[in-house]
Amino acid sequence: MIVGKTRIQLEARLTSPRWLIVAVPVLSVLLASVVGGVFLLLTGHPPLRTYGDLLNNGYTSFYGLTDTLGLATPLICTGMAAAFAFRMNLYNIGQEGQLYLGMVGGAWAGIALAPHLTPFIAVPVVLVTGALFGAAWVLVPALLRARLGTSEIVSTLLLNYVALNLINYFIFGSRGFFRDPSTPFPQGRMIYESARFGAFGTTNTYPTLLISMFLAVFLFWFVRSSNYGYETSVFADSPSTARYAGMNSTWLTTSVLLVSGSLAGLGGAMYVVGPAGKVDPGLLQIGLGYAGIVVAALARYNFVAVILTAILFAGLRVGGSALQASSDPVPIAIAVVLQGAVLLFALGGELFRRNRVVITRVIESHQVMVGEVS
Amino acid sequence: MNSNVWILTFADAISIATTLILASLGAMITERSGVINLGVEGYLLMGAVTGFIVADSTGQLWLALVASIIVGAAMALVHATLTVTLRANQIVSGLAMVIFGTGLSQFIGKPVEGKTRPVIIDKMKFGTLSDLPLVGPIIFGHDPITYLTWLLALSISLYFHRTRPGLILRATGDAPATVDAQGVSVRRVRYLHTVVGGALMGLGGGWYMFARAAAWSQAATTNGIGWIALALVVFASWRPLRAIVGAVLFGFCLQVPFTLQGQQINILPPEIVSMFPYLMTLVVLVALSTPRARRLLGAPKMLGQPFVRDER
Amino acid sequence: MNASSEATQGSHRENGATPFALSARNVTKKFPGVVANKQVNFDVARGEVHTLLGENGAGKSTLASILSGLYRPDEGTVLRNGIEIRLTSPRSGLSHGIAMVHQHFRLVDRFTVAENVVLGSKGLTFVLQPKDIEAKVAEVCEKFGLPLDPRAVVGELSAGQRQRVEIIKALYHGAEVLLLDEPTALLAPPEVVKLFETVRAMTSAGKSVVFVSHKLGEVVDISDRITVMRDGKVTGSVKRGGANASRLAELMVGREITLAPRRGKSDSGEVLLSVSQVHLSHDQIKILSDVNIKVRGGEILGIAGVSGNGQRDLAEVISGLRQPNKGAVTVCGVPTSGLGARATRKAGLAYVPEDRLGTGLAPSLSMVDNLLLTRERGFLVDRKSALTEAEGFIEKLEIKTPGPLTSIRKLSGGNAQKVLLARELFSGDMSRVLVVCSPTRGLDVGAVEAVHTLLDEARKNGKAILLISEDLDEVMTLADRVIVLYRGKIVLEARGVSEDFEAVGRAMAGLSA
Amino acid sequence: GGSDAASDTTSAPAETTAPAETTAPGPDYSNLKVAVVYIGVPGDAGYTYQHDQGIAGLEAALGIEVTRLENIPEGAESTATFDKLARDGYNLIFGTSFGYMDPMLETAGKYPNVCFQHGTGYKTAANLGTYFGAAEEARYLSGIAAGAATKNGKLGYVAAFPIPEVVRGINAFTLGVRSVNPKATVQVSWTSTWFDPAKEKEAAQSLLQAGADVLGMHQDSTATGEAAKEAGAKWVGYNSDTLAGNFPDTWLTAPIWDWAPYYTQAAMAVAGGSCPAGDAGQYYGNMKDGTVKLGVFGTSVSAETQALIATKAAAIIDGSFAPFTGPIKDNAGKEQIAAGVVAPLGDLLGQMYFVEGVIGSTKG
Ligand SMILES: Nc1ncnc2c1ncn2[C@@H]1O[C@H](COP(=O)(O)OP(=O)(O)OP(=O)(O)O)[C@@H](O)[C@H]1O
Ligand SMILES: Nc1ncnc2c1ncn2[C@@H]1O[C@H](COP(=O)(O)OP(=O)(O)OP(=O)(O)O)[C@@H](O)[C@H]1O
Ligand SMILES: [Mg+2]
Ligand SMILES: [Mg+2]
Repeated sequence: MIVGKTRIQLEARLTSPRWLIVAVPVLSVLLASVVGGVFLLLTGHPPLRTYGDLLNNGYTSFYGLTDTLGLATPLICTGMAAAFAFRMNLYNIGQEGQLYLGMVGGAWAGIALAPHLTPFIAVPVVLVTGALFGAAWVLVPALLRARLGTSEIVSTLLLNYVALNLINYFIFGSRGFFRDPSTPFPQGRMIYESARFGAFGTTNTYPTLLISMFLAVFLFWFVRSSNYGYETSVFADSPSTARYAGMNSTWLTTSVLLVSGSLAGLGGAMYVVGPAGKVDPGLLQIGLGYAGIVVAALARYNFVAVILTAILFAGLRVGGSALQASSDPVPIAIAVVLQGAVLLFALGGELFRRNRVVITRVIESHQVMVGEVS
Repeated sequence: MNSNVWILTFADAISIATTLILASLGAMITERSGVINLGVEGYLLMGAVTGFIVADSTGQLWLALVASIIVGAAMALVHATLTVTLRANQIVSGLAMVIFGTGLSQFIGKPVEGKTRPVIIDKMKFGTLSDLPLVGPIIFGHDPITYLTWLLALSISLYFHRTRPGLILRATGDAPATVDAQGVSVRRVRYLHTVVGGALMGLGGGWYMFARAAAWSQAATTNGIGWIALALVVFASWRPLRAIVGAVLFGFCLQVPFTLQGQQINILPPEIVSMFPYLMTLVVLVALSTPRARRLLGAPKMLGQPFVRDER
Repeated sequence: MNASSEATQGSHRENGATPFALSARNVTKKFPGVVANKQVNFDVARGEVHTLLGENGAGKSTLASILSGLYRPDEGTVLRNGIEIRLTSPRSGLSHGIAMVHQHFRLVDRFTVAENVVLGSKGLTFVLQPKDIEAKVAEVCEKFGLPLDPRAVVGELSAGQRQRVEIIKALYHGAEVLLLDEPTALLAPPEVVKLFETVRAMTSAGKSVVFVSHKLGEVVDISDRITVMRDGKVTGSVKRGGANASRLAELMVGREITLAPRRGKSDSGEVLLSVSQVHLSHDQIKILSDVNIKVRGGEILGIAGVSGNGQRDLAEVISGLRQPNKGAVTVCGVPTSGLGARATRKAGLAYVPEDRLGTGLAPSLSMVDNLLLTRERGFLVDRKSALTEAEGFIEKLEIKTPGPLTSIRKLSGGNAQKVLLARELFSGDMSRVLVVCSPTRGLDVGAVEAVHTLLDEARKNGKAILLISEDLDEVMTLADRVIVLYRGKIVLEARGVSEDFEAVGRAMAGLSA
Repeated sequence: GGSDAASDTTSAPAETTAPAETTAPGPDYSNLKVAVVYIGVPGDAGYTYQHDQGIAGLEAALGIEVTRLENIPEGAESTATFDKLARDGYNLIFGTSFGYMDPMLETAGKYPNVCFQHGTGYKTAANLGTYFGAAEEARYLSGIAAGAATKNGKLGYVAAFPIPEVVRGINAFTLGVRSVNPKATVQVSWTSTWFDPAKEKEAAQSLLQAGADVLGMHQDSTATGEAAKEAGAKWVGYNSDTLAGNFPDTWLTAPIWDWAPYYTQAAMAVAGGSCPAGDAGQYYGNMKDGTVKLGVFGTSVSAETQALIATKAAAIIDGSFAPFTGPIKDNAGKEQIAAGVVAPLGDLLGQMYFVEGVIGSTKG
């Protein structure tokens, strides 16, 4: 690109300095705050005080933090789901639907299986069933992708809507298995108490947080240390190298998508085991699936970083909703603006992590010729 | 009587379809250049709210629609900058725009929440033509933007297939290096069409605001139209006129659960019938996956790929 | 074209003689680590077919790219009809009537022939007139005897037809000088015949053709003049009639051998790799026919041949990546055909593919991870031992890298190649058979030497090595025996001594021995 | 705005029952900290709007400020919101959406000193009360207006979910319709959503196409009215009548809510140290106490019909008439309420059959 007499060029960095890995997200958050601040100022809210409240309500106060962690729990799962697929260039954007199916599967196990199980095993069975349902929901897109090369972006997206209608059908349209038979009101049927976790003390954080964090750390280790993780990295980098090394691309593609779906499904099951205890259409209103993709992208598909970005996002939401309760109520939407802006800046910043900007003076008078691209 | 109902259902499907058509035309133009823009939902919301705010303060419908168009184009400009110049992941950038657009539209729409739209897009009157039995409701029962949308789809189809820039556009999505070798700037083609695509999405949001919703808070629930529009692009295999067909079919499917209820036909629960358009698109997607179909009809080959000239 | 007619007038005023249609004067072009063109002079006259002949990497494509405006020379000038021109892009080349048909076609598969041809044309009206366009394209086709339906979809055409589209495109855009880069590489013999007819039609219409090739056999008939390049320099030029094939072969490959030949000690090792009666075809085109090879331990068998004669396919068949239509491959006594890459490797075969960054290595991963690629890996990958190994290799092979954890992409070609060779040669002691393709392509002299030493060492350790290379020097220097592959058949088997040089060169060029 | 007009048309003496007027115990409400959690935004001009008007009434009556939280999704996220409010010292917390039921129940268990009030639900606890009201009374009256307006005796009804609240409303509406037009039918179309204007409009359009010339609805947006207006059909709103002016010729009337009396009363109770909770804390307002009203009439409702409605309204308020008085058959012909019997509230709250004249199924 030529501006006046200077030429601005991007040059690939041989090594990205470590500080940039930290600096880009931090700067993104700061710049996003500036953007948010402009909108706050324009609408007559003092930005600094607003951000102070946001910080306090979302992160630094005890209950603010525990509420955030509670909301982050399923978000870590959908974040991991997105990271697992995206790092292999498989764009599963159906976490939303897989999450719902995880809720359905979890509730099914919690109602149908839990009475036959000892309490110790009931919760794991619910979680695993949810994960399996989530995986099942991505099976068709996965096979289509692996066998026919059908774009998984649209196929997974479409199934989100099918899943949404399915939940509505279970709770509102039918008098079926998932609906509470004891009342004419549209309520999910509660799973057995033995298949549920209680929250920690008076907080809204459930032991499932530890499971999702543990899983994130495990996956962090797993993709780095296991042969499977290794093969996916090779495949992501160069499919023909993977073929050369005798790796099975059909299996890798299918299994990665299934694992991704199961992680999202697990998030749904955690919602059942923890706060909901039933198929709850309330989950349809939160958008944890799409948020998971953003969380994963912001974490640059690093599973441990997913924990942090999920907490960042959940905190914005929790803190944002608390802003409404202050004496100078700020619309909750400011949290969503911040979430989007952080990601936009992080995306732009990625370039500077990978490239260095070189500015040179153009010496010879540069005549733009036919077809010259400047 | 019964057939009349289905005709009317069809006519309604057509009027539901307009936002879908506009949004998928926008997505289609963008994708034809090789850029994928998943942010449609965000563009629709921003288009709707901006249109509303402008209409609320000026009372001018056309000004409002222009504002919707501008805001859509501006968002697309950000997307183009991120993905074409900064080579960010197009999928993630699109999703970021959904979130940003959702949040910002609610934020700036806060002061006008609850206000009724000051202007509406009225259906056009064609005198006796509108009363004709079949064609009346189907052809002569819509608002000017709907007709404009049809015209747009036809022009875009002509543009794609019958004009010089259209030829270059299609080539850019398929083989940017070839276009580049012909001395045409791939970057310019992509910027231009991404921005125009965003503008159409913005207009789609504006139309939704003034034709389908009565107040901004109602438009805030766009019912996932933006996402459906993306699926529709695939359904239409990147062909504008087919997008009209697809959108009307989609609209029809959205309407069918109610029509069935209205006709007291209770074969399937409405929730299950509501799944049909999505499942139908999935089937089309699979049908388009055969190697030959993909070669001739499929996605632009370099969709989602940043173009870097391997220049010396 | 306007520019060219002006130029012609100008030059006539200067000297009475008809100037060359296109010339390169003292052109030098450097790429990182290589000088692709050194002070090259080259001319093509009106109505002439001038062939640019040379081995792989000689710098032919680079020169053609400079002449067509794709690259800008570091030094030297390009003249059109005797007038210096400045080319900044292929389009500016086109505006001077110069067009290049690349080895890799630049076509839009989904477009029709006509659409491809007119793409980017300035002369088009905003609204396309398909009938007019098709008629115009058909006219060009007719004029130069290029039978092609303007409405056919390019993606469904054969390679030869696609090339014709490229040529028609160039002619449609008013090309007076046409540079064809290895136009026969992808063509079946009957299509080559058709291409030559086209070339003649063009020259008789007063156009000039620069024909880039390394296939000696086919160029003799078509060319009015042949210029031979080697190592970025022009080594000689022969006029029609004076084009003696053996003289050309000498110019092409016959320089003194700079590297001392290395030979194995014995040829009595057991047969570790055997390929018998392998046939392979794709889309009904024969790629390999009846290939029989035996390689013993402690021996290097060289396969010479110009690229595109089935070498890569042979390597893929042997390494288990492709299944032959007929025939068998045996590695260390184990029949491996049909078992796939992993099993073949397990049987004891290592493989260094030609495409090192895209196939042999995973470019974004580290050296350590790349060493793991072809190992037997358990549930967990053992990076620790790979790290030790990597450090060992870095020291032993003098691999220049910031460290074993740096991604391979950041290494120079030679160092990446060392990593690949190190892995395939030394990593794990299972492999006793090694298939190596073009191991020194694009490397500088020092790296070439190092790679050769490695291969020699492996031979000494008793490995059976199949060396596939288009670099005849390399084959002649290293191999104990040499086989020449031409159009998928073994056409010559020789002892790899310098006396055989000429015969091998001729066989490579398709001249019967 | 037709709110004022609306209070005139109904004879509910809201002023006399509003406890704000009884200023006896000295207006010290400084110990009160009140918050309300909305599923949507007051800008919906419907359900949440009407609650917000009620909250504004409370603020005016007691001179305090109420914290409003908008757009709080149901489910787990709302639990955190109720928790936070309780922790932050709010001692009276209203939640207006059915889906808040379990979260509020859970939070109420954690904060026994906070008084929770849940709108539209059915679960209670020691410090959790519910509030709702007999919209069916006004629905019946609006049905009279609709029955008088229909020309072909075909009415349509856009309904959210097949739950007792909605079913009861449809039945009351139909009874009202058939009280003036005994042959008329009411066809139901389920949308499976409380608030989705696009879907609501689609449902309304399909009813119009099936021949309906008057529409009723149980949704949170006015999309049904938009569809009716486009087709030139009459319609009956719900929740609020603020937008009546947008439908000059097609608006009939609407059953509307006035939550101010109840909100004020609950706040005063809490200020006085008690929480309307448990079995006793199931507030069910009606036309008599002013929680339920009939909105402003449109121009096309004749004076005659208005007079008829006023008479019926008076009868409802003085207790001499109840819409669900037998004999009432369901739409399969089975007798559900015997002749002369007034259905008890308990039955109404679980009513899951359609009365004669309704076309549709309560199974959705
Ligand atoms: N420029 C045009 N003028 C008239 N009709 C057109 C034009 N373009 C398309 N159509 C017709 O409209 C219908 C659908 O058009 P659409 O744009 O979806 O695809 P298309 O342009 O026909 O693409 P294709 O070239 O692949 O057939 C087809 O029947 C097509 O023949
Ligand atoms: N874009 C480039 N960047 C770096 N090096 C290059 C580039 N293009 C060519 N080279 C190097 O320049 C030298 C000459 O290459 P060139 O492609 O001109 O050879 P050639 O004679 O056409 O060979 P071939 O027969 O293989 O096509 C080779 O060493 C090659 O590796
Ligand atoms: Mg077409
Ligand atoms: Mg070349």
